[in-house]
Amino acid sequence: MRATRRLTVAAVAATTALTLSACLASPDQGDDQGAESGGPDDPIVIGVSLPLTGDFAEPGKGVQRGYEAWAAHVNENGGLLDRQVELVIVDDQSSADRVASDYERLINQDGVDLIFGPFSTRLVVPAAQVAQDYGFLFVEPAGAAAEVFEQGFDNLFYAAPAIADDHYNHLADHILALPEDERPETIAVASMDDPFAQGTAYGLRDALAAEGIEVVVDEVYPPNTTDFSGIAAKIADSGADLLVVGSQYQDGVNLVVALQQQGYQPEMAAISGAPTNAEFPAAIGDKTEGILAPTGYTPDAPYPSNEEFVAAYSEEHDAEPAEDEANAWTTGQVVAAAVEAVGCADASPECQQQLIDWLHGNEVETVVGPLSWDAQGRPQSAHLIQQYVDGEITIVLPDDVKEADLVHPKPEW
Amino acid sequence: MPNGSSNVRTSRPTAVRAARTVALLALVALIVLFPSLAPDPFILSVGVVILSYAVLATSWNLVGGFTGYISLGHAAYSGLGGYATALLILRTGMDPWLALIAGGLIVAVIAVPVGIASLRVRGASFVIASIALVLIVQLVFQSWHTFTGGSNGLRVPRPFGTEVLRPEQHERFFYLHAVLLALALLTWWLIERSRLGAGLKAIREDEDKAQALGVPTFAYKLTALVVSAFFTALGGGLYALWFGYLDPIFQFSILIGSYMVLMSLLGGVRSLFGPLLGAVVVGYAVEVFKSQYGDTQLHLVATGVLLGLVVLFMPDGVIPALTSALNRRRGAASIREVSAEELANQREETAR
Amino acid sequence: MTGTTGSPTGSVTTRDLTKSFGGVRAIDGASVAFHEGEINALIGPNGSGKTTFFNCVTGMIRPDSGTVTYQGRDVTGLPPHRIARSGIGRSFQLCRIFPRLTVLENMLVAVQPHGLLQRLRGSRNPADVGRARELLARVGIDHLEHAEARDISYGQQKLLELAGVLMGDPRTIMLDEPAGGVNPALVDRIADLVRELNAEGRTFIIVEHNMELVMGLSDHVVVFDRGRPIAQGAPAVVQDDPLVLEAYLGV
Amino acid sequence: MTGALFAQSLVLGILLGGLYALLAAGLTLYFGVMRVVMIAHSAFLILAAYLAWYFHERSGLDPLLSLVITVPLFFVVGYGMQRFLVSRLRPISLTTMSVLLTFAVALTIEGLLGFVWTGTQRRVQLEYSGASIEVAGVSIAVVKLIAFALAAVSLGALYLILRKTSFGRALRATTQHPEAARLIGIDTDRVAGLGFGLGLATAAVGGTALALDYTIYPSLHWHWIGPLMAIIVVGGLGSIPGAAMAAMLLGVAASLLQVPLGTTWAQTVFYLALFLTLMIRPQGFFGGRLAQRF
Repeated sequence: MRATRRLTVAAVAATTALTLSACLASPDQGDDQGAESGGPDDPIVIGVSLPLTGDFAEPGKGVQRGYEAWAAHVNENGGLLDRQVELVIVDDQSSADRVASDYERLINQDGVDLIFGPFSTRLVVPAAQVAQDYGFLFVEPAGAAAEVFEQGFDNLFYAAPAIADDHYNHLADHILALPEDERPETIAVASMDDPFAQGTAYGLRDALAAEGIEVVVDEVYPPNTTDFSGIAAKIADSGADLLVVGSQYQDGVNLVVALQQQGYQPEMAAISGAPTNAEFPAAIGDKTEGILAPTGYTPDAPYPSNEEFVAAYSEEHDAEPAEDEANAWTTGQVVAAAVEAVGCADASPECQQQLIDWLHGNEVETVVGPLSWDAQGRPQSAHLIQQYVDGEITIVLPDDVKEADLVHPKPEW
Repeated sequence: MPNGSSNVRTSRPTAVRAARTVALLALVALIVLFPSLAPDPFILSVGVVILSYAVLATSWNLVGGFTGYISLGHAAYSGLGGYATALLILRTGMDPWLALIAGGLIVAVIAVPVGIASLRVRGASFVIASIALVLIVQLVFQSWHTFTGGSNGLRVPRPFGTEVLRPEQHERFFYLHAVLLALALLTWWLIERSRLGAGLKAIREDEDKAQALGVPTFAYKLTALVVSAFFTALGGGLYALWFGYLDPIFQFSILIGSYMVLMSLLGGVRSLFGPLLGAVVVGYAVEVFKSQYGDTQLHLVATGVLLGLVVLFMPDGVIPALTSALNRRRGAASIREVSAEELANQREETAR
Repeated sequence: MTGTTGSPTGSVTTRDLTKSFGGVRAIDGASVAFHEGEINALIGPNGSGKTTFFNCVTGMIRPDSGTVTYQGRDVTGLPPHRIARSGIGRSFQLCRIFPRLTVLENMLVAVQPHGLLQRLRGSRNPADVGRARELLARVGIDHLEHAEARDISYGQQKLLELAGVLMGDPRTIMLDEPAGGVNPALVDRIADLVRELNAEGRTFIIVEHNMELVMGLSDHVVVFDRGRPIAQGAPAVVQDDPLVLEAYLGV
Repeated sequence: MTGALFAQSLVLGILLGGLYALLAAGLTLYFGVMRVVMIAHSAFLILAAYLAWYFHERSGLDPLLSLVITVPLFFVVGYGMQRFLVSRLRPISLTTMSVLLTFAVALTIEGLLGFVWTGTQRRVQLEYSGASIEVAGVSIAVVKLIAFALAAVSLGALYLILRKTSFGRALRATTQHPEAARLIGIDTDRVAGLGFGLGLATAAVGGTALALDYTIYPSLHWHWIGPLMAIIVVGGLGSIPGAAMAAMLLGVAASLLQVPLGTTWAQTVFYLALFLTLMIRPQGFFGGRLAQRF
């Protein structure tokens, strides 16, 4: 008898829950803004899932600021196709399961007209899969690792100058062009176990190793590592001339502090990720002098739309935009360019396919310069190389846009 | 002293049996009809996720519910199941469905040494080992790039061709998960009725006593763990085929393991349908919570508080708590929680 | 009913059995022989190591040294279920039953035959259930079959534990304080049951504090003090042993 | 591996081992007095680190001074947690249910930390963060030295409390044989509560030490609980000297193995040691007999 009652309770509860889940189907926003009803007065709804909590929350929020600034800017300037844009941003909790479910929901239930990509390579692939299955254009601000472009997605575009492996191209060229006696002979590499961080660091490592420079330390650490003293000890012990670090943010700070604790002084330090963050100098106690970093963006870049962006962003946030914000803005620009060119912005496969096709064949002016893509969505430009010179992060490479000369060897930290 | 005779039950009348059959049929009908009732593919995908939770929780309960050994690291088995399936398909070109089953078997074999290490001693070591297992496989799968794809993740090829559109995929996987759930439930039911099951339940109640009665406790616990790992791995593998992407940090997460525990405990570890109910409740709550308090960490707080409350006040689960409430209302003898003090008092009374 | 010599096959026999806990010797080189086919009693003051001795014999605790033999077979250090399967059933000091299983389910736990297929068979097959009901009827709690064990009274739980032990059909039954905490009427009933079962050929080894019961029931008494036997023999003989008096009265 | 690198790694291992030892001692205390596996231990550790960081942010004073607040606070919280939460669990399933309960507490703490201070990684920035002293070619970071000293002093104090005070004797008696302890008149419930408080106080000290040299974020506790669990099993559940020795041993082993194997693989040494211990000697390598039954 008890078993029966349990079963009954289970059945009743299951029914209730399923009925309730049907209620999930009619959320406040979305049911009257479906793609079908996309009349000329309705806003263009753009769905985004971002890691606002969890491990990727920090950069995720940067991307959010960028998207929101872009949307506000577009709306102030007459909107897109004379329609206002409206962002629906949901939190994926830095989880792959959630990010896929989020786009599923944005597309099917919230009836968004367009989608923008999430942050982090690790979340881009599952999200891109959903987008592709529903035929959506997928422009993303953060999936830079080479692997992202090897998955056969034809709807994917990376809204930044270059994929991770190419970030250091200018620096590699510069080092290889140095006179024999100034050229570093040994490299120590340490990278977070993350496709993006590894992509940047290994791009430089491989380029130099191919020319006979010896890799003496090659360390990988898990994303949540907090104790860097062991890695630092190894690097310090090797006494490598060139330090190459692939970091996200905090791990880069920690590694630099640990290296300082060990008294290691490289001739050249190239650190991707951390140094371009505005809080970096404060975090390592101003021992930044001479640190090199690739960046896809600088507020000082001379591109026409960039001034607009910096002005709009600074006005709202009292700070200059960083790379995450810029990439988000770029994503907006890229999609907007396609929408304006094709003249449609709705969820129909025809419209989305037109947008995709247009981007495959055209170049877009953005805050990071003109962008174009190959068939897999790889952008075809290169990153700038910055260096801390007199306490300011300054473009030093390539020569045609540099603001100062590259300082070599690096002053002690 | 409770009056034992009020608890006497006569054999089940046919009316009760009929009611039971009807309830079961209703449940089956509900699951069969759900895809056509779901208003859009998103709801259907939520349905797949909830059924996947149900499979995992029911599988977890094969060891947790029978033996009372709580594993917080069952995500290790589901994750390994996912990876085993994916790697077999990618590296050997095996048929996806064959790979799924082979993956389950491989994980079952892996569970043997884990069980040998952690089941010889009582509770605490098992829990610790279960947490350690999930942490170590996460490290290994993250680091072993050449084999597992490491932090780049692993795309799992689709078992159905590209002509099967995404909503159609959701529907097929919904039914596949339902079949797997039915198999897991059937296994639970069969074990429950067997001598093995009698021995396992005895282990949960009092392991020393069970052993003194001749129950080979270690072998039984190991059997339960291996069967549980097998079904958990199938659940993980099937989910991987549907989801299409594996990443060590998401697959081998303690949080997933703790959801399995929470769902089972909430629904009731000693009942067949408890974990299923728990999965529905938790799965639904997760969605609602996310839409209400999306961008805060409050979902962790909610999970934590809920788990704490269940452990403190309803360690037998919601179904047993509700049934006993029903029983009380109907005037039948209550199912009491006997605390140590009560038992002692009761004994003193008896002694007098 | 003789004093010092055990029957040749011997029931449970220990030689130099020793077990210490963190320096304290709970059992100290105990050599004891219990008599096959008789009701043996194991008595001694609190803390004299009786329960530890029980646990060592039944495999719950592994002895540090010494041997336990049962019917001539060395069973030292075997896991408890193997010892149970070799024919020794036991009860526990504070009465241990499976609280959230029904009375009938409690009984069926003890049916654990060899072979995987046997174990996968339904536990509620008519033969097992029939035997369980028979035994429940014998101890007098068959009317409680469907009650959860935690809902029946302590005395009924004691009877259930005994019936559960019998379900395994052991040749030798070790009872740890069968009369502890139960009312006098029930003590008599348990004593009668023990006598009947003994008459059917089962050997008993009983730890008990109720001297009246011990002296009235047992054929052979072993007295423990500080982890070793200090006297063995017929109840009447043991009763007058000066060592025993000293141990109990502390004179 | 060069000699200098070996020496450097050895020193780093010992410094880390000291912190592990202190934290493992806390875990051992809970297990000893209550047979409770306290999953939330490392969550409290991170909470203490956050409090130290917040204290430093707001007051500008040295984070070490936050100990004056956190240690008594954690002691009281630990006592309360035992008396009002853990003691409510049914004795029969105490060990497993306590795992779930403390797991729930850990999740709650993690969620609240994220809610209050967001997921942003935090780091205390001190004048002496990058400073180090050099002894025989080995550079030792000042902050690590302070953390180690803090751990060593606390462990020493713990040892004295357990060995020299009547409370310590009561606690050891409760650990070894609760029933016997009750019989000789020890209020084991109170002792268990105080034991819990003491255990949580080690988390307060550890957390402050942690804040000196590490970046902290809410989910960091998962990073600590695994190695700590391994340590207490290898050391033998319930044995403080065992836990301390295992902590030192595994800390040094992980540090040395990092040189040839890299960070990730070196981390697995904890779990391999755990599984080996359970296979070969489930009662632990340095432990008492508590482990046999649990």
